[in-house]
Amino acid sequence: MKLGFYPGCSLTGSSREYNESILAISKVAGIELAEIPDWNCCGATAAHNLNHELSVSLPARNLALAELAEMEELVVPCAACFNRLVMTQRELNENESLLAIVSEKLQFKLKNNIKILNVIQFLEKYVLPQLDELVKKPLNQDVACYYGCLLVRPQKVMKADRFEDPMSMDLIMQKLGAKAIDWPFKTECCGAGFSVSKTEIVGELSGKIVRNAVDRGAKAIVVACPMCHSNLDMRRPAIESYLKRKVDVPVIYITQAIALAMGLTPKQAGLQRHFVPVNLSVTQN
Amino acid sequence: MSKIGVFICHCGENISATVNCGKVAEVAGKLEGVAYSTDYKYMCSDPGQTIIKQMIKEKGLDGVVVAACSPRMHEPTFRKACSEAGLNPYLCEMANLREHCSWVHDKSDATTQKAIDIVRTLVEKVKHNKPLSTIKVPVTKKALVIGGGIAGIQASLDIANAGHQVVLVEKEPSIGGHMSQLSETFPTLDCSQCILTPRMVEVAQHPNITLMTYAELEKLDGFIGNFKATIRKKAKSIDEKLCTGCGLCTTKCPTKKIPSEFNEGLGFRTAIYVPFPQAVPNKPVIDKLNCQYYLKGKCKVCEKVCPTGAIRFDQEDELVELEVGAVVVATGFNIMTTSEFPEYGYGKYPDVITGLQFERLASASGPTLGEIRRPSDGKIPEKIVFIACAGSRDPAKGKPYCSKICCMYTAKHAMLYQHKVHHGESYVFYMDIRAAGKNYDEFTRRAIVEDKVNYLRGRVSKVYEENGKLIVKGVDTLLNAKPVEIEVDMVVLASAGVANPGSEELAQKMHISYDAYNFFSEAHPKLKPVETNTAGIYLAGACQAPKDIPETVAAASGAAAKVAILFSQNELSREPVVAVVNRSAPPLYSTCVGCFMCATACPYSAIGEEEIKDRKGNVIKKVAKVNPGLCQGCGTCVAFCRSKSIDLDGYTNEQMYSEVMALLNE
Amino acid sequence: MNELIQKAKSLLESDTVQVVIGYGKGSADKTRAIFLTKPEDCDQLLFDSRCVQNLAVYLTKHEIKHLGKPAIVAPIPVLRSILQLAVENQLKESDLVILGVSPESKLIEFDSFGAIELFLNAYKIQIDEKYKATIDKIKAMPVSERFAFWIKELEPCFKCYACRAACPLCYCPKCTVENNQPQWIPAASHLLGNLEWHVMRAMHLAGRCTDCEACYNACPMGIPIHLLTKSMLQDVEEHFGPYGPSVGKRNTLSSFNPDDKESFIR
Amino acid sequence: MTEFEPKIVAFVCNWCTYAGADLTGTSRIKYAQNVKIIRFPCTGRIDFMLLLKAFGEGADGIIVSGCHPNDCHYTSGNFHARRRWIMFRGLLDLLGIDVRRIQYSWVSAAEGAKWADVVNTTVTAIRELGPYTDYAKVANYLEKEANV
Repeated sequence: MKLGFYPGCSLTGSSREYNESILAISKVAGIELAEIPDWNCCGATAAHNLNHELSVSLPARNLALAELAEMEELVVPCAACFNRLVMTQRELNENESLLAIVSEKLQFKLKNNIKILNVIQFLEKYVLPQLDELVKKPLNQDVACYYGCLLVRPQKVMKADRFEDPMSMDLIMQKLGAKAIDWPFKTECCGAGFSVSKTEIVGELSGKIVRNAVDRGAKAIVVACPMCHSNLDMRRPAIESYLKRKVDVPVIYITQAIALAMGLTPKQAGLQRHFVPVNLSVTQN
Repeated sequence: MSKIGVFICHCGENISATVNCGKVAEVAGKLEGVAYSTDYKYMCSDPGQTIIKQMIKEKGLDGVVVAACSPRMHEPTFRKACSEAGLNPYLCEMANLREHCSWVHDKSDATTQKAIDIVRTLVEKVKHNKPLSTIKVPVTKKALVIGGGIAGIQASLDIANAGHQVVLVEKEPSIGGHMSQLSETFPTLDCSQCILTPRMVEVAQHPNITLMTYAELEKLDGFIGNFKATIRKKAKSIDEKLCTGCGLCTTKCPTKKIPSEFNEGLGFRTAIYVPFPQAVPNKPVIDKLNCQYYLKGKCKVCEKVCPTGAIRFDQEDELVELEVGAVVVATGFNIMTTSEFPEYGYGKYPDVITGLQFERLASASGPTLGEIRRPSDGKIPEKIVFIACAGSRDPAKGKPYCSKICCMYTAKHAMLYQHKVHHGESYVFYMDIRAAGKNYDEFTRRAIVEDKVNYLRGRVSKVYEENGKLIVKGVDTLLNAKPVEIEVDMVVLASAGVANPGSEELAQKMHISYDAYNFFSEAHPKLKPVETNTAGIYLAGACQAPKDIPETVAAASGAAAKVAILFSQNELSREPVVAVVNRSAPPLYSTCVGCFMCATACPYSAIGEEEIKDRKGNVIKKVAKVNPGLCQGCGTCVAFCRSKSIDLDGYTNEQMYSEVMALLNE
Repeated sequence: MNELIQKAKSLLESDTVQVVIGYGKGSADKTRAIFLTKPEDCDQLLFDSRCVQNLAVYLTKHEIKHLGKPAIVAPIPVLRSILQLAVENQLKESDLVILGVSPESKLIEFDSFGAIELFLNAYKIQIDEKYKATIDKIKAMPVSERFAFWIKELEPCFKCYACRAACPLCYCPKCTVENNQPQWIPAASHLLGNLEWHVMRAMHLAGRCTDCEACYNACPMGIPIHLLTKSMLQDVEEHFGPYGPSVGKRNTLSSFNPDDKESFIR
Repeated sequence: MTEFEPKIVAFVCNWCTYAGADLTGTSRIKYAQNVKIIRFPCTGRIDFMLLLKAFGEGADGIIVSGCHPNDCHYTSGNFHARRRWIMFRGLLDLLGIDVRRIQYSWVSAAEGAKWADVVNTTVTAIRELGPYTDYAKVANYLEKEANV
């Protein structure tokens, strides 16, 4: 089985461990991910705030390249990339004139029917069915699954189940032997792009998330978005200064959790790349 | 050879100004089969009608064409005139010379020619008219009312007081419905039970009302005036004649921890139970799903303690067939149990409750005897949040419609809370305050101004528990729009009003239509608000859409009035414009081949099967049969019939065919 | 083939059925419908590519019904017709025994109409490309020319009604053409009457026709009347979705969808 | 030579279009005289054969009109009619019977002006198409034979 794969910039930079862990678990599960050749920016943030046409054209080029490579399904782990690609696909399907403009730019007539999967959908479809066999070291810990915004909104497009209280990651974590705690901050805002411009806002927003997770007994926060990860992990000093206390709960990608449960080494899962150390005895015993 | 009379009306100058009426009459007089033709200034006037009547008698006319205004205007007038002169009224047709000719064309020969063409067409039609007699349908003067809430109670009492028999069917063990659960009612804050229970007792004692509780409609056949209803009386496991309602059994029943439906799960009941103290009838039923005897085969405590020996464990459901002339549907509504809103925590946190549960807390007969105490630990909540539109006006997750009653009851709840917990603080999150109604806006203003309820215009995004408190995260969108977080002890959701479960099934049983939300549809949103599309079936109350009590009662009385109007006649007269399946000589008996395409096309399910049998009773063939009581005369079946076996009286194939032929052949 | 003959024999021997409707040898190189009432005659049964007549037509014929309960040799077109007859309340499962014949000439038995439908799912009605091309060609003609084309095609019709007699779905005991109050269609054969007859026939088959071509095969003048029904099948598919007889599905024309789309109503 | 005056038959339902045409009258809106109305209870009652017969008897054009979707007095007669028209129109078109000569419309009881407009535009359109000689030739076949 061969699936298209679009890493995006984060997975080659600040969240390399996300990339590494996806590739690692895919290998164990016997799934081949084929990277889109010559992929480019997904159009997130800068483009879609400044130039609408550009913000559609950039992801459209990626979709076109995937079509050229005859990919039917495309895995997009970064939640922001996923959001851009899905929104673009929908918009081009609804807006013929925009499709014409973009096709003209790309010199390519998009069929625009690739099925785009975020990491949860990918896991549910391809990994979950074999998970019972692949779990070697169950995670016997309480974890808080944090979904953030991009995977569930806008609801009309993402069609997430229970978008105020999603459960898909919780169910996967339970399969891994962990206990997914019931907590109210699953989809609260982490502060997102304020990470750069107004770090203290991220400190407050992400701080409330981390505090609630810790207070409810979570020993790790599980995420599926590079942005969420960097805010909860890299911005820990800002969080601690807002909370006025030290918090050492680690933040891990769901793919890293799966890697550990599959018995891969912390290094294979890329755990050493985090700012908040991931204490193995905490995530696994 | 026909003897048709043609009567051309000038309508003052309305027709004669552009049409040469004399010429039309002259030409019409020469048409084949026309025995008499004339024109007159006002055909509809008394002298005009007299001419028609005289000529029918004098010339022995066997058909009449009145060329005047639209038949939609005066067809009944002229048909009546013909009838008075002894001619079957359905042998009279009108040619529309005014609306369709003289008023829409200028004076010219062509206009006169068109008038002639119209008259000729109708003359040809009349040649093929058959005498028809109005269809008389007997009326069974007994009404079935389904649902014993305030709507059903009001409708039953009104019909019964008009002197007609009523059977009131209620699926629960007692009548009373949601209104019996309410504490006080807006905008007067009078006690719901106090105004309702006298009505409930009146129902029980009314000589014209037969009450069937713990019963449901199983089947409904027939048509207006002549319905046949089958009612399933669920086994109560007691002999109602022997039971005195002493209540000993309910105090001794060992199964005591069943959540009480009447108290919305905030209190408990026993397995043999009366839903609430004021129940009508005040006799218990055994809830078979929870009774130890039915579950495990042992117990029978109630049987042992019953002083009259009224317990009947072997009782079975009973099917009762009723003949009724009209049906009032008053099955009410329900509230959305907000599993679609996990963010509000209903079902997860015991202190997040619905408005209906709050009613029970506030009710003097409720589980807390009217004290506002939170379900988790019985503490009096110091701070409370009311969330309006919990599911209403929310196309994304809930219902797009406004549930109409929530603004008012939320104001009432907040007010009751403030009256009962003087030092308490209450907040209402709302989108808009919709308080249109007599004394309604004044009421909500009173909550805000006098009772100091804090109204926050904005939505709540999340309710969660922290350190034993409920944290309500929301937004205040007014002026200094900002996110708000309130730590409270209890949250009350004004959950959307929704159709009762099973209403779709019920609608299908009765062949009435329902909307996308399973509320029953009225025949016309403005002019026929209590009628359904099926004649003889009426709607009352919240089964149609969420309604408050005054509106429900008004609708119920409206439905009752419709029933009384229907019952004021011994027979119903219907226009004989109905479809008929032909009959022919053996061996065909009918050219109908029984494909029943007509039946699938009929909008009224008026076409059924008929077995044609020989003398020995063997079935020779099955053919379609039109029920003239149900048929409304649209003729859709006629156009479907490949063998032309079904025809529509008044618009028969022969009539329509000859009209086309005549219209085009000058 | 032996299988079929054996089955037919045993059905007659056990008196499960009283007549077997099947194909037998006809004159010259043709096959014809045969009606077997004795087990020993069953050897006459044959089945090959020449057997194109739609035997389902006999199921509703008075004369055949008189013979008793039938078993019928049913290749795919016959199966489709049986299903449509069932939809139209003309057949019950207990009325007949179906000796289905697969395209590989294998005997398949069906115990219910539902089973036929399931089987036919693999054999959806498909209009041959050559017919589609012909229809498209006709549709491309200017309207006058198209009319002239059809009038010329229909001119030889002498109203023998073989098309009607061969069609399993023309089972009305009294057809509209036999109706004289009013006389919808002139009895004599002439241009107008021919045209009206064929319009009516096609309309009466709209949404019902199962594309067996029996009408065309029966026409002694070779008038391409099957093009009318084929074109209408295309229309049904275009406007109302996939077509095919289905138990429990209402006929296309006696049902509707409030959202039916058209572009010609003002 | 006088201008060609087309003969047009209108098949309308009683509850919407007939009433709408009544309103045209009460509003005194003028329209062409060429159209004559035949009243049916419902569009569902209109047999396609009657349309054919109208052409056979020399109609140059036909109007078929009833209640708007969802407004049928009988709830669904017009929905059935619409399906029938979709199929009938397709068949006529294939046969080369000029579908431009049949104008279908929804005219409600409140649309008096629309009725006048439907009539006028249809009359104009048919006038442009000219007499339906193609069909008349076929229809008159009988008479010619009788005359021989």
